[in-house]
Formats: sequence, structure tokens, C-alpha cells
Amino acid sequence: MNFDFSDDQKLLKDQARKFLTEKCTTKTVRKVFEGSDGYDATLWKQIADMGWMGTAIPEEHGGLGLGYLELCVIAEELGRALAPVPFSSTVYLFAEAIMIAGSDEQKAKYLPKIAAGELIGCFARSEGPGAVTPKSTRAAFKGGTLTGKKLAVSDGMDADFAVVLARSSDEPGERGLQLCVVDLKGKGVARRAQDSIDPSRKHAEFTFNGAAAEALGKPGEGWSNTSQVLDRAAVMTAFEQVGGADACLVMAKDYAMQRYAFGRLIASYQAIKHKLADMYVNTELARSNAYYGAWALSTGARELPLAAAAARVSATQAFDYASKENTQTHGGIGFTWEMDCHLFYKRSRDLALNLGPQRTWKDKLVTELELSNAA
Amino acid sequence: MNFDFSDDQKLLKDQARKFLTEKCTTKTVRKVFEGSDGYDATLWKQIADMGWMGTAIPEEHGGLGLGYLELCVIAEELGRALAPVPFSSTVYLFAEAIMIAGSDEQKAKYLPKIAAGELIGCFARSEGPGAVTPKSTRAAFKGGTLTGKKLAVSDGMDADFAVVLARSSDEPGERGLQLCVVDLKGKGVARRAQDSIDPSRKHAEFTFNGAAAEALGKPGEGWSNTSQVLDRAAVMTAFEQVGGADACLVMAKDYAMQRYAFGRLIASYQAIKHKLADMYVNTELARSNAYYGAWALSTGARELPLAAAAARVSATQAFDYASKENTQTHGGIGFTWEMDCHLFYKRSRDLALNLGPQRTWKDKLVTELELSNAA
Amino acid sequence: MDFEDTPEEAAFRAEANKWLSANAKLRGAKKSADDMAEMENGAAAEMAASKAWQKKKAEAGYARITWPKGQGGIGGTPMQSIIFGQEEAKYDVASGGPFAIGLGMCIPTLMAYGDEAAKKRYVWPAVCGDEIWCQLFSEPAGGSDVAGLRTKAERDGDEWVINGQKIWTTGAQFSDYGILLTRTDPNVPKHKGLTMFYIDMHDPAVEVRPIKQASGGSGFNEVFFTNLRVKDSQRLGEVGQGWQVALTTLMHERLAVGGGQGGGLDEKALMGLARTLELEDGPAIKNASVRERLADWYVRSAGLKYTTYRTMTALSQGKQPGPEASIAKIVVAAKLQDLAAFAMELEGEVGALKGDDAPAAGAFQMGWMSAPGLRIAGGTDEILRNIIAERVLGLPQDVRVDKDVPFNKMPTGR
Amino acid sequence: MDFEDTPEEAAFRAEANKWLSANAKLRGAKKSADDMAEMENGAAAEMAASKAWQKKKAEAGYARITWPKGQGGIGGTPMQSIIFGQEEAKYDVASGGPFAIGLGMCIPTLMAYGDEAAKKRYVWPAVCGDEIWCQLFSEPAGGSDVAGLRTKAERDGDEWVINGQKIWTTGAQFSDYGILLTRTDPNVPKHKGLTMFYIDMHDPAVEVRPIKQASGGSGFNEVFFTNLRVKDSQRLGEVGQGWQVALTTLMHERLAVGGGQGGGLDEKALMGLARTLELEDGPAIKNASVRERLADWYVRSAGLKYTTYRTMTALSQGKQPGPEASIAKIVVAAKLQDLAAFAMELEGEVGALKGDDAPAAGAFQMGWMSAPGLRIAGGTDEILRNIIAERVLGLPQDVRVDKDVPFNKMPTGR
Repeated sequence: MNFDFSDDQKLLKDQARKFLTEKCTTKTVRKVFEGSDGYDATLWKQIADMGWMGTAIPEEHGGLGLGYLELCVIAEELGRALAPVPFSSTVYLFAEAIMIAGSDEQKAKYLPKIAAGELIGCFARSEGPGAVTPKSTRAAFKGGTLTGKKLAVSDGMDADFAVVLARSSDEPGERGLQLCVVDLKGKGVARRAQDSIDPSRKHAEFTFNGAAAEALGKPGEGWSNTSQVLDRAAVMTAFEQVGGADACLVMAKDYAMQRYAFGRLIASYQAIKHKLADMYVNTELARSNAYYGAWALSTGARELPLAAAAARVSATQAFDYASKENTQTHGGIGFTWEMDCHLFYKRSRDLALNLGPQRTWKDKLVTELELSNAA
Repeated sequence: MNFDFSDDQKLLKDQARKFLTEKCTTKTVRKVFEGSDGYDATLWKQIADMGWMGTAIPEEHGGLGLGYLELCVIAEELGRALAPVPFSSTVYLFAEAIMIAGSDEQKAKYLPKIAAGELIGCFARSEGPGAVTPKSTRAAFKGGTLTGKKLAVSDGMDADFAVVLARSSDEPGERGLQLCVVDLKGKGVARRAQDSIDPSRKHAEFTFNGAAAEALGKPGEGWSNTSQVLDRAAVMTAFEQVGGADACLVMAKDYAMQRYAFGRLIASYQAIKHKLADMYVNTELARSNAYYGAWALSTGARELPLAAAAARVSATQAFDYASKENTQTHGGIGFTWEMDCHLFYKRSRDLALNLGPQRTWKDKLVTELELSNAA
Repeated sequence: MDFEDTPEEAAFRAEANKWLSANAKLRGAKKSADDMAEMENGAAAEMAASKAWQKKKAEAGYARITWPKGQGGIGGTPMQSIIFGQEEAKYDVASGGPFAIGLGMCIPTLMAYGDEAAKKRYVWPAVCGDEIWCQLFSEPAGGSDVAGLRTKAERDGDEWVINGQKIWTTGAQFSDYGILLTRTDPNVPKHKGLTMFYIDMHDPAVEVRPIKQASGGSGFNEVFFTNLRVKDSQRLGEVGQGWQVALTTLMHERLAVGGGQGGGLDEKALMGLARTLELEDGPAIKNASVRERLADWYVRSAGLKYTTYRTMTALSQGKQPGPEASIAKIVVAAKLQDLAAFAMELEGEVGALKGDDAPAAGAFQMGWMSAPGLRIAGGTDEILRNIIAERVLGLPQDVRVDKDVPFNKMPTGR
Repeated sequence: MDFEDTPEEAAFRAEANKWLSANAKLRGAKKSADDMAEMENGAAAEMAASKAWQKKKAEAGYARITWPKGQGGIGGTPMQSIIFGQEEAKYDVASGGPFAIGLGMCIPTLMAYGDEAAKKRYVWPAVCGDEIWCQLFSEPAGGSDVAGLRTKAERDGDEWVINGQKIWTTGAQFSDYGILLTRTDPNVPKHKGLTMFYIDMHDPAVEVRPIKQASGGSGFNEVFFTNLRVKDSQRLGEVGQGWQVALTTLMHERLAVGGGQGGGLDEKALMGLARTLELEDGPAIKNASVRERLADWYVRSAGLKYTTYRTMTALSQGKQPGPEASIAKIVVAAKLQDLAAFAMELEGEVGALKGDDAPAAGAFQMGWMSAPGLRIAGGTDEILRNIIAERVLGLPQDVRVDKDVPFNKMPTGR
């Protein structure tokens, strides 16, 4: 039994935490949160210099060729620090889409640039409110051009390229779907910044009007390719969420241990103690589910879809609770703009919605349970 | 604005409480709970002498001709006392079914006996686990005879007559349903006692094999008649549930105010204080919803289906929480057979399932909201 | 059991309506273009409109119905106040919001503890809207624990010199006066060393700074006092009796805060959203999980509504409503947070947007961002549960280690 | 990260399996008719089988793997204990349940505080299953507050005379010995006046009465002492040091209780039920609200399962697992109560039945009836949250008013 990260992986994590504690304070986060920049370019450059974007990219494509476990420990620290960089869009989504569905040519074209920090990518699925389904996907990819709209694309204003889920044939349902890659600086692409609840993760609306696009993966496989990308991204995002939840627990605890009310530390009141105990319980369960997701991801286990869904649901719930109750523990001061509580509260919701809501993942989880019970 | 019971109604309530405090202690309840009798015949007789069964039955049919508000205040006290009598089966269900769907002849035949406490009735719907739907209703009422099975009928072993939901024609769905009345002492009726979680409310399985039955209401109206009966019963049961929840709150509070742990009354710990505060909040909300249900019931308002569903859902949640957390407040001793906590815990669940589960009522509630918004 | 007025109530309602229709227009279904333009004249114009409407009401005795004639009232009943409020809500009139704290809390305190000269000077200008008051109690060191305050008042002849800071002061930026709770003796237990004053908010020794909230808004302020000098005649109550005076004020606060919050973002709004969205398995409104939550939240809203009716009935019968009103905010705040988050999940990835980019013009996002504040302002969830436990159910207070300790000997972590 | 044994662990697993297959049969999918008949011989036969199997294990060093050779162990690691347990579970062997408390808590206490003669006399008979021990701490006056106990031990020459009552004593009805915490000095603060003894449960001065639980079962007992005389040599630890001794015992209890409870009634069982039921809108398994709950409960079960794996990994690496194990019972008990209630609602009116009359042979009803006990036994939800807050997160204890007060001056309400 060795259900833990290796010493090397732990060392990497410690280094990442140390680096981010120094270089990515909440002051760094606020510069993006309160400003118009989509990300912190200095931080992005530093991260690139350390090779983080290439952690799971094979060496032949310019990556470090380490693996997903290494990427997971970095993800946890990025989540803890609320790092304002397009890491998840570029690494968990865009790069994984290329690795899953890309041709050798495409891998050679995109992956080295990602690993070098020279390419920001994103992934575009939603076209409106409600569920993303084969039916809701109307953007049309035909004859090497893309036409249609995509909304709420994370890091969309800063991305160089987008992977887009689109309809490439008249086949019904998911059989008509295919992924494609679009150069966002090309003709026929209009982008508009959209206001988001967490402005440290900016979003964009894309309007494609006959934009040049290249196929990524086969026709009819767009939906299943997307599912695979989302499974992988869900595991890594779960680590970001666990990192965020853990940060909230630490903040709440630290505050409760120095704030007095009625002559006592507020940490001595059961209402606070039990709230923090619940935060701890949720976060530990989420961490354990995330570990299992990491194992499944790193070994390519066929349990990945179930493990990813469980990690996603558990981590979303943990971060949601921890960020809410961290604010509550702080009382009035916790609801001011100057305190950092709301940065976590807003990030928790952004991460909960990006990649699709809990409902969708829960339904998927149960579908996987049904399949595994039937097997 | 007069959203309260009248002084006369409050007086009736006080009298009922006083009577039940004296005559229906938990010792009385335990006699039925732990014994084989289906109800306490002495208590039933005393209640009959006071005319409670006839509270809402018109004077022309031997009742007191008071009204539903009066019946609601009695229901709250019966619920608080966990009265082990077939009151709800006979009065809320059987009598109401006769009043809603019965012919003048049928009213004259059954209502005076009910009012006099000489007839115990019940209402039989379920034929198996899962939802009761037109589709799940297979018992066949044809040519004056009934054939089929009904399960989990409250007070079924002691009832003289049953109203039964059955299929009377080959019309599909609810159009094929009709209510009928069966003399349970007649031929072709077999009954078997079923074990229940709350043995102070005993349940029975009925097997009808060509039993003589008379139609109650028109063919095709069985489902809508049942809905009407359930709406009325839901309001009165909500009062029983509020009474039960209130009793749990009082028990929990009294215990917390005399039990010491670590040198302090347990009532001084926030974990207990906040638990009791939540019980109070839930119970007050439930009471207010029940009042609205009572108003709708007593005035025959068209809001009754919505009001009944809201009263039902709210009261079920309040009693569920109060009975669970009353046990928890008592700690180990609360989980012993000798303490009364479990009597409330079990009754709360019995009331939650009888008349159908929350899920069904919630769905109905939203359907009513949709209709009222559309109107 | 009915929802009808008593004959007296009906008569009062008719009278109120007569006056309202003579002095205001019924609220139309939609604002006209003119009205919209008017509103955009901004805060100053709004405030002027509020003051004008307040004066009209005060002169007619509708501004504070339960107060005596000539002081903005008619010596009426609490039920008459409610009836007037119900009718007023049907008319297109300016908000009475700016006066709520002054008239709901500060002036009653002044009426209870001020001298005749002060009452004569301040009551009418406040009730007629000419002067606005705020309440200066909370401090950074003590949110829930109001009596833990540190703002110092030191005697200097016939004056007091005040230094310190208040926080969460609603309306300080447009207030003319305020009632201010200070510490005058740090050597006695904390509740015993307090003294109450009223002060001029325009004094240059008073500095008001708005607080930016996590939701982006700025409803509250910090207020700083640097050698603010007030006359001893501005003292309310005896020296060292400030806590008793404050309790009078706070008792009025509980009645003033209460329910009704949540910005109208309830299950009806969610139902509206659910009707427009498609989920994986069809229309959101048909989804069992959505329907279950709609029902859960509806029974809580409806339960609160009918609890208010019960309270109004008690008032109508001349009874004093109890602290049951505390339940409203606990229920509403938690529901708002959950409901808004759930709505955003229904919206999907697009739910992470806000403002006009989000569905329903970002109403659910706004509700979700303001909910944490609602769970805290006017008493945290935890404090309110304590209040219900102690004042409604009669359970003991939390163990108090601060009752008999001199204030300056109390642990504070600083 | 993997789920594989280290080479050493794999070797031990193989060895354990070799021994097990030589001494027991693999557990079949179904019990044979013969086995069933055997089981119906009842409790006495079951106990005999348990004792026989325990002896075999003790002789082979598998009864208490971490204990020294010759005392039922092999001086092994905690991980080896777990591995043996995993392998043993695959075989059709009698339960080790009757020995869990004695070997998990009582004997370790005796080993720490008993004299050589006592160790020599009691350890082997306990480990080989000949003698069963129980733990006599809890009293009616103090469930969560163990140190508030009142059972009195008074010195009489070389003996002590004990009077009082214990409660919630698991296994008292078949125990041969027990460790007993008593109050020897009521004039000092409560933690300081306690003394620990071990006693003979067959002494006629000891009376055991089973407690009927709300679920109908009787797993616990009350134990009464009427002038029970014990020798001073049966004292464990110094006079007045009983609390320190008890802490040793309780530390072992936390490790022994932990997770795994809930009777296997989990989301898999619910899923099985949901596959068989029709709701208003079709099969229950397709209902969005059912699916949502299945997922909610699954992630909690899975989270616990993988938390256990993390703990085992720590053990495997020779680390001491922390009090994180406390989370299991909080999670499992609440889940059981909610899940069982939800299942009953799916069953509809028929869910109010129990036993064979209910679907799934009443499994959900039984779970629902036992859940309140699980939320209390071995530490209430509230006490466990306190433990997590204090021991894991390092938050302060609740305000203690009982620390320095003589026991007989403490308020008790009696």
C-alpha cells in the first residue's frame, strides 16, 4: 500500500508552495482581480521558466516528461495561491486536448510552445446558459472554417489558440461533433471580454465567422474527446480546489485563534469549532478522492471517469463550504473588499462552474457506477 | 388580519391538551406500542364521548358540525400525545372520503357511526413499494366485487370498513380508477398484520378475493377523489406533526436544562443551543404553513392543494429534524427503549410515509406553483 | 381565521388610502421614460425626493404613526403602521430608507434619555426628514461583542474628548447627527464603563470613510474621531450607564431589521430561470432535483410569510410580538446563498459571468455575492441562534469570562 | 502512488495466507445448509467457535501481531495487522468481536500499569480467548463527560469497597474481567480523585443488566456494584491517577472504534433498491434527485475509503496515524441516517413497514432505527467535532468550569 505521493513529488510540492508564497501573494492576485489584465505575465514567465506547463508533456515535445502526479501537486499549490495565470486553460484543457486527439504533427506544433510558456490555450464549449449537450452545440466546423458563438471561455481574451467543440456534420447528436483548433488571432474571429464573478479568471465571448480552423481528432469523436479532456482536467482542478479549501481552513483557523469576542477567543466557541471541524472533514474527504483521481489519471486506469467525477464533486463541495464559512468565521471584516475571503469565495464558484456544474458530474458519476456494477 | 385560532378554538385546544396529558401519557402509548392491540380502546371510547370524531361532520349526520379549524387544534394535541388511536385513518381519511365522494345514502350510513365512535375506517392505496400511481393501482373493482391486494394500510387490522382505490374499467391511467367501500368483515377479505416501524400505528395487508364492495363516487374520479382526501388529511396530519415536533423540542429543552456535562448544563453549549434554535425555527415555519393550510381547508379555498402540500412538506421536515435531534440531545440514554425519544422518532417517520412521501408532495407543490403562476 | 381587517383597521386603511391618493400616484407596472431619466439624476435627487415625501408624511401624522400628534404621528397602533406601509407600497413614492435608523433607533433613544431641550430641538427635524441620524456602536474590535468597544471619551471640564473608531455605520456619509457609545472607564468590567452621547456628524473631528464590500457595494462606513469635543449636555443617560442606554437602542434594532431581505431573489425567480433552461435530460423545470429544491425553498418562504401574518395578528390584538422575528434573517440569508449558487449551477459555465453578461442580468450572481454579508449584518447566524436559544427558549448564556473582569485586564490578543 | 504491497508486505501476506489456508476454509459465496444449521445452534456455539479460532491464532502469533512472541504476536507492524485482517476476511472463520475491547483496550492498560504477576496471569488467557474483558468507565451521570463518574471506591485495610453503577458496557454479559474506573476522592477536582482497578466480573457483588435499545437490540449493559471488595493489588496505577490510566485506555479506544460501521448499508444498497422501484416519473434510478443523492453519498464513502488508504500508507511507512480517524464515524452515522430515511421515502407507504414485510427484508428500516445509536456511541457527533477541532486543528477547549472545583462542589442538577 503506497497511497501517497513520492518524496520527490512532495519536494516538488514544497518548492512550488515556497515559490508561490513568495511570488504570488494575494497582492499579485488582486492586481489581476482588480485590473484589466487577464493574467499576471511576470508570474506566467517565472512558472514557464521552471517548466511547470510542460510537467506532463513528454520530453520529445519539449516537456519535462514527469507525469500527472507531479502536475497534481503543482495544481494544489496554484489553487492555494489563487494563481492568476491561464494555467488550467492552457495545460489541463488545451494541452490535454492536443495530447488526446492531436495528430503527431499537431503535437509537434503546439506542445513545445506550451511547454515553453509561449502559447496560451483555451477550450470553448458553452454557447448559452444551461447544460452543454450535443444538442446545445451549434457552432459549425465545415470545410476548414468555423462559424458560431462560444461563451464564458476562461482566459479567452489572452489565449492564442482555442480548442472548440463544434458540429462538423449533419449526423445527429454526438455523432455530428468534432473538435477543432482555431488561431484566435486569425481572420473571422471576434472576441469580447465578459464580466465574471472572479475577475482573476477572465472570460470571453468568441464569435467565429468563417474563421480558419483545423480538425482535432476524428469526426464524430468530438464529444468523447471532450469527455476525456474534462475527466483529466477535473482531477487536476480538484487539486486546485483542495488547495483553495485548505487555504480557507487555515485562514479561518488563524483568524479564530486571534479574534476575541466576549473576552474569549472565538475559536473557543463550539459554533466556530464545529464549523472548522466540518471544513476539515470535507477537505480531507476531498483530498482522498482527489488522490484516487490522481492515481487513476497517472496510471491510465479505466476507473478514471468515475474517479474524476468523484474527485470533482467532492472537491467542489469542500471548497464551496470552506470558502463560505471562512467568510462567516471572519464576521463583518470578512465581507470587506480588503480582506481576502471573497477572493476564495469567488474562485471557488468559478472553479465549480468551469468544466460544468456539479449536477452534470453527479449524473456522470452515477452512470459510471451503473456501468461498473453491471460489469 | 386575524391569522390565528379563535378564543373558542384555543379553549378547545387547551381542553384537549389537558385531557390527553392526563389520559394519554406515554405509558398509554407504550401499551399499544409494545403490545398486540392495534389501538387503545379506552382512550378511543373517551374521545368518542367528547365527540372528537364528529368535529367536522355536519350535525345532520350526527357530528358536532364545528369545522376543520377545530379538528386541526385537536390534531395538534393528538400528535403531541402520540395518541394510539385510529383517529387519522377514520376521521381524516375515511370520513373525508365519504364526505367528498359519498352519496347522501352513504353519508347517512357511515358518518353518524363515525361521529359516535362506532366505526373505525381506513384508506387503502399502496400495492407495493414505490410510488402510488394510476399505473401501480391494479386492484380490480368490477360488478360490485373487489379483487386484489393492498399493503401497509394504517389501522387496517382494526378497521370495520375500508375505502379502497381500485381500477373499475379498462380506461387507461386515472380514467379507469374509482373508489369503493368494503366491509372488512365480509367474505372474500383476508387481512394480515404487518410489522411496522411505529407499532403504535399498526399496519395491515389486505387480500380481496371477490369481496363485496360498493362504489364511492363516480368511475374515473377515483384518482381525483383520492387527491382531495389526501389534501385534507395532509393539513390535519401537519398539525399532528407540528404537535409532535413541539413535544420533541420541549423534551430536548427540559433534558438539556437538567443534564450536566463537564460541570455545565448541556443547554449552555452552543452545539446544543443552536440545535434547539434550529428545531424551533423549523417548527415555527411548519406551524405557520399548517395555519395557512387550515385556513385553506376551512374556507374551501382554491389554494388548498398548494397550501396542503406546503403544510405537509414543512411539517414533515420539522418533525423529522426535531425527533432526530431530540434523541441526539439526550445522548446514550435517549437511545434506550425506556426513554420516550424513540417513540417520537418512529412516529415521525410513520407520519412522513403515510399519505405518501415528501418527494410526491414536493412535486405536487411545484405543479401547483406552476399552475398558479400560469394563471 | 381570516385575512380581513377589523372594522377599525379597514377604516384606517381607507383613510390612509384617501390621503395617499391625494398626495401620490399609484405605482405603475413600468416606470415611464421620464421617471427613468429622473432616477438617473442620481443620489442627490433621490435624497431630496425622500426628504420631501417624509415631510409630507410627518405633517399628516403618517411618518411615525405610533408617535404623538405633532411629532410625526397620530398616537396610533403598530398595526396601523403596518397598514399604512402596505398601502404606501402601492404608490410611487420616494424611499424612507435614509430615516429608518434615525427614527427606528436613535430618536427613540433620545426620547428616552435626552432632556426636554434636546427633544424639542431634534425630534421634529428628524421625523420630518430635515436631519438624518446614524448609530455609532460597532467597532473593529467588537462586532458581535458590541460592549467590547474601545472608543475613548475623557472628561475635560464641561466637555468630553473622544478618540477612536467605529465601523459598519450605515448612512454615516449622509448623516447630520449620530448617537455614539464610548468607553469612559476602562477600569471596571466592560458593560459598566460605557457612556452614550449624541454628536454632530459635520464636526471636522469626525471623518467618514466608506467601506468597500466584497459584493462591490459600499453601504457601510468607518467613522474616525480625532479629539472630537462634545458637551456634557450631549450625554444620554448617566456616566457609566451607556450599556443600558444602548440596550434601548438595540431592542428597537431587532424590530427594525427582521425579515423581508434577500432582494426578492426567491424560488419564484428560480422557477422563472428553470423555465428557460435546458438540462441534459430536458427542461430544467421538469428536473426532479430542481423541483425538490423549489419546494424546499418555497415552504421556507411561505413559512416566513405566514409567520409574519401571525406576528401581525398579535399586533392587531394589541399583543407584543416576541423575538421570534429573529428567525427571518437566519432563514432568508442561508436560502439566498444556497438558491443563488444552485441557480448559477443551472446556468452552467455561463453562470460564472456576472452583470449583463449573465442570464437574468446577473441577478443570481449578485444575490450570491451579497449573501455572505446578509449572513453577518445585523447579527451573524451564530449570534441569532444564540438569541433564539436564550431569549425564546430560555437556555443559559454562553459561559461569560468577561463579566467581572476590568475591561483593561481582559484578554484581547492585541 | 500505487496500491501494491512492498516486497516485505507481500511476503508477509503470502505467509499469512499459507497459514490461513492450512487452518480455515475460504469463505464461500453462500453458506451451505450445514453451516446455517450450525449457526442456529446460537450464541453459545458461536462463542465457542470464536474462542477456538482465537486460540489457534494466538498460538501462531496472529492474534495480536504487534505484541511480542509468546503473547499472541510476532512483534510485527500495524501494517502487518491490517494485512492479516484483509486476508482473514476472505476465510470462513469465527468472529474476533468478543475479544476486541479486552485486547484493544483493557489488556494494553494492564500491560502498562499492572505488576508482573498480573501480566503473567492475565495476558495469555485474554489473548488466547479463554478470558474475556470489558471496560467499565461510562456512567449515567456522565456519558460524554467520563471523568464526571460517581462510582465510589473506599479503602478498607488492604481492600477497597466499591459501590455504584456503570452503563453502556459492551460485552459485560459474557466478560470474565473488567477494568473499572472509580472515584476515590470526591474532595478534589474531578480528574484528580479517580483510581483504576481490574475486577472479577463473576463476583456476586457485580450485577449485569442488559439495556434494551431503541432499535430493539441489546448490545450494551448496565453494571451495578454493591459492596464489591477488591484487593489493593488489583489497582492499576497510583491512587488518584485513574484519569491518566484511563487516557491510555481511551487512546486505544479511538483506534479501535473508527470507521467501517453502518452495517454496509450504503449507496450501493440504495442503488440496488432504486433499480427495482418505479416512481411517478419512471424508474427511481433515472430520477435526478435520486441520482444526485447517490453521488453525494458515494463521494463520502469513497472519500472515507481512500482516507483509510492514506492512513494505511502512513502505517506502512512506519508513521503514527493522527486522530483523523475520528472523521469516519461522523460521516458514516449521519449518512446512514439520511440514506436510510431517503430509501424509506422511495419505498413509499410500504417503507413504514419493517422486517420481512418491508422491501429488502427491512434493511433500510433497521439502518434507520440504529443510526441514532451510531451517532452517539463511542463519542457523539458533537464530542467528535470537538475532538477534531481540539486535537487535529489545535483550537482551544470549551470553557471548563469544572477543572479546579472539588468534585463534590460541582453543580450537577441532582
